[in-house]
Amino acid sequence: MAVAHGMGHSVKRKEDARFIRGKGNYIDDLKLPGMLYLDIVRSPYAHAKITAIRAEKALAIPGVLAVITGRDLDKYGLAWMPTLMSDRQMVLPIDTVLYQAQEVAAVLATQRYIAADGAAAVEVDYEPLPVVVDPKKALRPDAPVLREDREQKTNHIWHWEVGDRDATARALEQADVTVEEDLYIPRIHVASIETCGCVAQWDSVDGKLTLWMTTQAPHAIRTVVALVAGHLGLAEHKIRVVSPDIGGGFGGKVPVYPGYVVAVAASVLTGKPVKWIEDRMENIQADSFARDYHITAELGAKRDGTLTALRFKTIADHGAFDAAANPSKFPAGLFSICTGSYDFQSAFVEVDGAYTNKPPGGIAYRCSFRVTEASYAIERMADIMAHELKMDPAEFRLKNFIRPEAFPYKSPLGWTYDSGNYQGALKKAMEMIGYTALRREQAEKRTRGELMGIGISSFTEIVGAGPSHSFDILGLKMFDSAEIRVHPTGKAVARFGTKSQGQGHETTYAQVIAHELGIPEDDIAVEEGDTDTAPYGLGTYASRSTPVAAAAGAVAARKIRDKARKIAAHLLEASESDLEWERGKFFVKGSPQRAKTIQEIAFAAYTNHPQGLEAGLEAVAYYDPPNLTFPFGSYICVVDIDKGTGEVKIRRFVAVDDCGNIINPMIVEGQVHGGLTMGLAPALYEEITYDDDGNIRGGSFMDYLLPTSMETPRWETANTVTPSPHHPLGAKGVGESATVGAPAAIANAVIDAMWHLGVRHIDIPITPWKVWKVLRQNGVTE
Amino acid sequence: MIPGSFEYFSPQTLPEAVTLLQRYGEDAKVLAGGHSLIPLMKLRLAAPRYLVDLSRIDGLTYIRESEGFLRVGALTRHGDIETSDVIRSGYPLLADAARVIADPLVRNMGTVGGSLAHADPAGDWGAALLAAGAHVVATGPRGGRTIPLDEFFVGTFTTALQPDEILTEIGIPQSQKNSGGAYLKLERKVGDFAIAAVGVGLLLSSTGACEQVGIGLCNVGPTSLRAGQAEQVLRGKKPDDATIARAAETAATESDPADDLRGPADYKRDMVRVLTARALRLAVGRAKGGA
Amino acid sequence: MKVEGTYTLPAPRDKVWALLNDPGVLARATPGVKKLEPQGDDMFKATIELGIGPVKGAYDGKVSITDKVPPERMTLRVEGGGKPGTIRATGELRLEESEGKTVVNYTGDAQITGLIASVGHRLIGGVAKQMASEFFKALERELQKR
Amino acid sequence: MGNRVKITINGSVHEAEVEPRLLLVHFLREVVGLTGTHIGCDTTNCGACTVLLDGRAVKSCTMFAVQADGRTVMTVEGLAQNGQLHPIQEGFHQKHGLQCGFCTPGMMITAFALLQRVPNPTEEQIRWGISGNLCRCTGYVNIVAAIKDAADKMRGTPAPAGERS
Repeated sequence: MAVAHGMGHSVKRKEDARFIRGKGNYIDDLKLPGMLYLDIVRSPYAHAKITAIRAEKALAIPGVLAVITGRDLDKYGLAWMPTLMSDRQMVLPIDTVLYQAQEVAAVLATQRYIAADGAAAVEVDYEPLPVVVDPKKALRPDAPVLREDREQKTNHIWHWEVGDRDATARALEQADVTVEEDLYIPRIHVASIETCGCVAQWDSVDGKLTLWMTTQAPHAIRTVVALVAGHLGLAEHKIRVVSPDIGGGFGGKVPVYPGYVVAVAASVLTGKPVKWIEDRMENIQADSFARDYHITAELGAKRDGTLTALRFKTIADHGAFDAAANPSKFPAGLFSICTGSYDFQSAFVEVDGAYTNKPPGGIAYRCSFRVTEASYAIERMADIMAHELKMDPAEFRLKNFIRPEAFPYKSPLGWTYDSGNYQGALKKAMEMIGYTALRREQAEKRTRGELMGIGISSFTEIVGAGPSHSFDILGLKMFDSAEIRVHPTGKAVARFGTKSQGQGHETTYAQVIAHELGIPEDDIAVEEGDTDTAPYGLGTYASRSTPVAAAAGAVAARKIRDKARKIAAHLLEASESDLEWERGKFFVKGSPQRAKTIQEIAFAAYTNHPQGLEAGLEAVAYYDPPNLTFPFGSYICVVDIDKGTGEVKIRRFVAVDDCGNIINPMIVEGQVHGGLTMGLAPALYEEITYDDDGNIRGGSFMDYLLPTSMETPRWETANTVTPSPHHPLGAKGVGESATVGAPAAIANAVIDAMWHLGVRHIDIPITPWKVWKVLRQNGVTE
Repeated sequence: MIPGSFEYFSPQTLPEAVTLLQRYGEDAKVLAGGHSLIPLMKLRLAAPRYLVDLSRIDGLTYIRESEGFLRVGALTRHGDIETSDVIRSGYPLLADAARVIADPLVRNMGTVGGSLAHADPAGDWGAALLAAGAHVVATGPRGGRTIPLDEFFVGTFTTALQPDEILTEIGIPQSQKNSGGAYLKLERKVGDFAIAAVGVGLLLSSTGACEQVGIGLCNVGPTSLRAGQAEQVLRGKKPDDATIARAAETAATESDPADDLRGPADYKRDMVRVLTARALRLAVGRAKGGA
Repeated sequence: MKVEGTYTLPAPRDKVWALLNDPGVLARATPGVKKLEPQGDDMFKATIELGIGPVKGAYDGKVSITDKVPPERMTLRVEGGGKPGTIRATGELRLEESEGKTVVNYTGDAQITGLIASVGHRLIGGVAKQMASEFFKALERELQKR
Repeated sequence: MGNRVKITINGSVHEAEVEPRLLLVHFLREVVGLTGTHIGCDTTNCGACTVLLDGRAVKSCTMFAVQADGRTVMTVEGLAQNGQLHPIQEGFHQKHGLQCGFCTPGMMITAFALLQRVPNPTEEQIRWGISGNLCRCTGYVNIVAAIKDAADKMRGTPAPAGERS
């Protein structure tokens, strides 16, 4: 018989059943009668005037129906679209391209292969324009202005600062020891194994648009479509967005890409369903990037090792349009979490955004809007300071951590951390890895000239976007929602405003409801992603599903419990206040045999409900969190370096995470494993660079290096549990912690191996040749 | 990514295949495993009008020793070489190389002949087989001819094969007692082309001197390279540390790498030095009966 | 992308200079050039068919010679575009005579865009060197013909 | 310019007229309707499109359907027999060897081929065996555990309960 496990159990995933049979429903699996295919012509130039687009040869191919250009879209007011950052972005250009691989025209055809032939046959004439790929050069007064469409004739997008500038300057001047370093966090790409795509179906009879698309935020997309295309008669009740199974998101499936818009336009134009699926190169080269932050970081400390001041100055490269998928009210997202796990007296952060001839975006890559940038910077700097002070990096951290009794802790940059026990996590990690013995081994190896390093990262995250005082998307508050309907036989359907991309919501949400109502997980169907059926929500990213939607699920379940109590009182002929709840049933205080199970109560809700009470047993909750949650952890990495080749080999990696109360330990562990691998990736492998002409380097999986099973170490994980005081379940969210925490642990380990040689910093990704170069510079060779 | 259109032929015999190549000349391409050509076609960088698939021709898949040579049929897949007992027991250089080509799935489909004929400077077989002193057999309208591998690679993607010739066999001098070899590849991750790779094949004399030695370099020039001067440093000498170091330095000067994402040219040149020294030490150890 | 190198041609400088200024020779020696049509002073319209193994492409382009200082140096510009990408290259050739031979020092800067630049960058450096060497070998053959 | 192909897929013969350039993966997905095999990278790097061709695990996006003419293909849909999950499928479910599920079919097919050849693989052999399949979600540790679990079950010696390798 099915049992209700609830929180804290490693319930096996319900969604696996279809995935392991090859029966998932991903976007490219959808095939509709009469469906047309879209393929996109892209720019070989990073900056150029389009002087002609000649479609004749493409249109001569049998099966090619149309070649759509920016001028065509402009007739309908669709050549541009708004971004979430109060900027606008070209859907298709009218006369100028601003980055390589930018969409230039779209070919509509009866078949996928014919559409590709059509795209190859479209001829475009360009007149190359000067290219700017370096944001520092872009901000110089003599740089060519890239965005001629804007009133402000500059490549400077915005300036943002937080903290006390003067106090921080004073504190740095007065510090006994200061350290300063330039840290570049390069462009990377989420590269989920499934690329992006959609099928748009316009029903001209009903005037209804159905849009199946790989989106992490279907409801927000529906509203965006209504706002952007309202003038064409698309009203929100006539738009249905369906997010099918998603093959990984990590932030890359939050934005609206031009392909989606063109597909919708093409479907409305032809009255037929239109499919657009990116190939991998289009995905990496044109979809939203992550990171690209140039940080100058300074820390000040007392001689005894006490940190006093932090100052970060950053240039953020946003590419051609500021299309960051950042729903906070702050242009640099949550970057001001950069004081991390440490108790600073003063801190000051400023960020300037710049336009360059690179693809637009600025998404998360499995983190909450710039939290990885912040965490990497503070954890790298903490190590540099510790080494500068000749202190052990662990001892240094333990000395400077915010004390457990200081929570809720108000940071100098304005956040209120909900809860934490940083000492506990670091000590556990040190114990697991055998820190003291490793330091001894390292000292011995050094005498033999061998290079071994130990790196620590004790990060603090900020997730669960978010409280409406700090977050919105086009004015929409960042609540999330759950609707639970308990059927007469005691089975339930629960719908959420979020959308899983592999996180296992069908299982974990069912556990939350099982925990609250005692209905077995197997008896609860969880649905997400269909805007016609699910309550309005803002989607899944920024580790917000547990902090926000699972909270909504708990609140909705509790509403149901409140009603169930009334029904139980009626059935048991007792007063409500005499009833006690034990998971799955109400019983009369002192007479446990006088009980009604939730299933009996559900049946009564439809067959025998008390007078004056509505029939049915269902509830909806919209949860606007009072605060963000602050998961944390301590990671320790051990590396060995090949002096001859510069290769870095990760020998061990221990991760201790604290995400508050845990819904499903198996899934939490899986999330941490995946996150660690996506932290390893930018630390050692992944990067997208551009040459001076704006050519993309690293624009396919041949050069954009996702780690394989051979590069990925055997992760060792553990948890401490410090519940969130404000979350209904005490949970915090964990999907991104490891991505945030891991890069600094790895970088710190590599530098730790070479600090004694005079090496202070190497920018990630730490490739063999970069290591070889600094070893050479410091006289080490094989 | 969708390739352009082409006409497909699947001949059952070698003469049939050669006739097709004669008929279509430069417009035809041979399809062996397809793992070099098909990606280029999907990118539409290559658009051959005719594809001649060799996979249905019998008798081009084998690994056998005869008349002083190890003979490998051109359609033998990388994975078959990787798991072959003959190779594992007698040809460590080839066993090493087979293990590091691309990834296991590619090795199940890609063929040694296809890889050589593609002549990618990053192809592992080029460097390994140069080191092994191999030759290839090309079959054309006038029958077969033997081409020493030293004369085979003409340039990037360009070989001494005529448009109507098919590479059908690779021959490698049979392994002897006291012969050894090694192939070391430095790569950014599994599946990537080499930053640099070095193959070494050698035969030690009864006195322990290098009687025969071959050194092949991968992805450090426009083609697979043979480090002839480095071989000269070793020939007739005992491979002691100093000689190995000198040979490794010489090999580095013989390489001709270009800067790319894998690193700048000076790094790659130094990697040739480091890998050559390591491969030589490993090969010497093996020749002396070590692991 | 920068390319540089040195090539020694077995002829005096004046002779090499004359060779480099002969459109017929340029057309025959430049890898891939099928046709050079004069378009005025030292300007040519070029039809290029370049095949690096299976990667074959047809390009339309312009070739021009500028900054001539006879017989010491000249700048060769090539611009062309086709499906796989576009190239704009500038090469400075400096000629020095030494013992009856001419040492040509060349430094080039090529701006390559498109598919070739993004997926083929690992090969471009090597191919450029190879093409430079083919060019000089072809010049050498032209010298022998004279 | 169609070519006729006859391919045995998961035990059933499929015949069709195809363009020579039709990739095997598109044949499986679009012509036969077996959408369990996915496309992830287009450049022979990710292995999401892995199928068995005459028993060997190969990348079906780097192969034309005409090359498979007369041959036997097995896809993820062919793993379960008579409604009974294959131990590999069980292993992935039990050990949480999948998250978004997109790389999973290719990963399981590769595992299937690996276990045919190496019935009792070490962790290193498993990692080596799946190194042509990229997973972005799991970090591979649980995939390795899943394959180990399947290997144990297939050899009839189940691993002790709770063991995570």
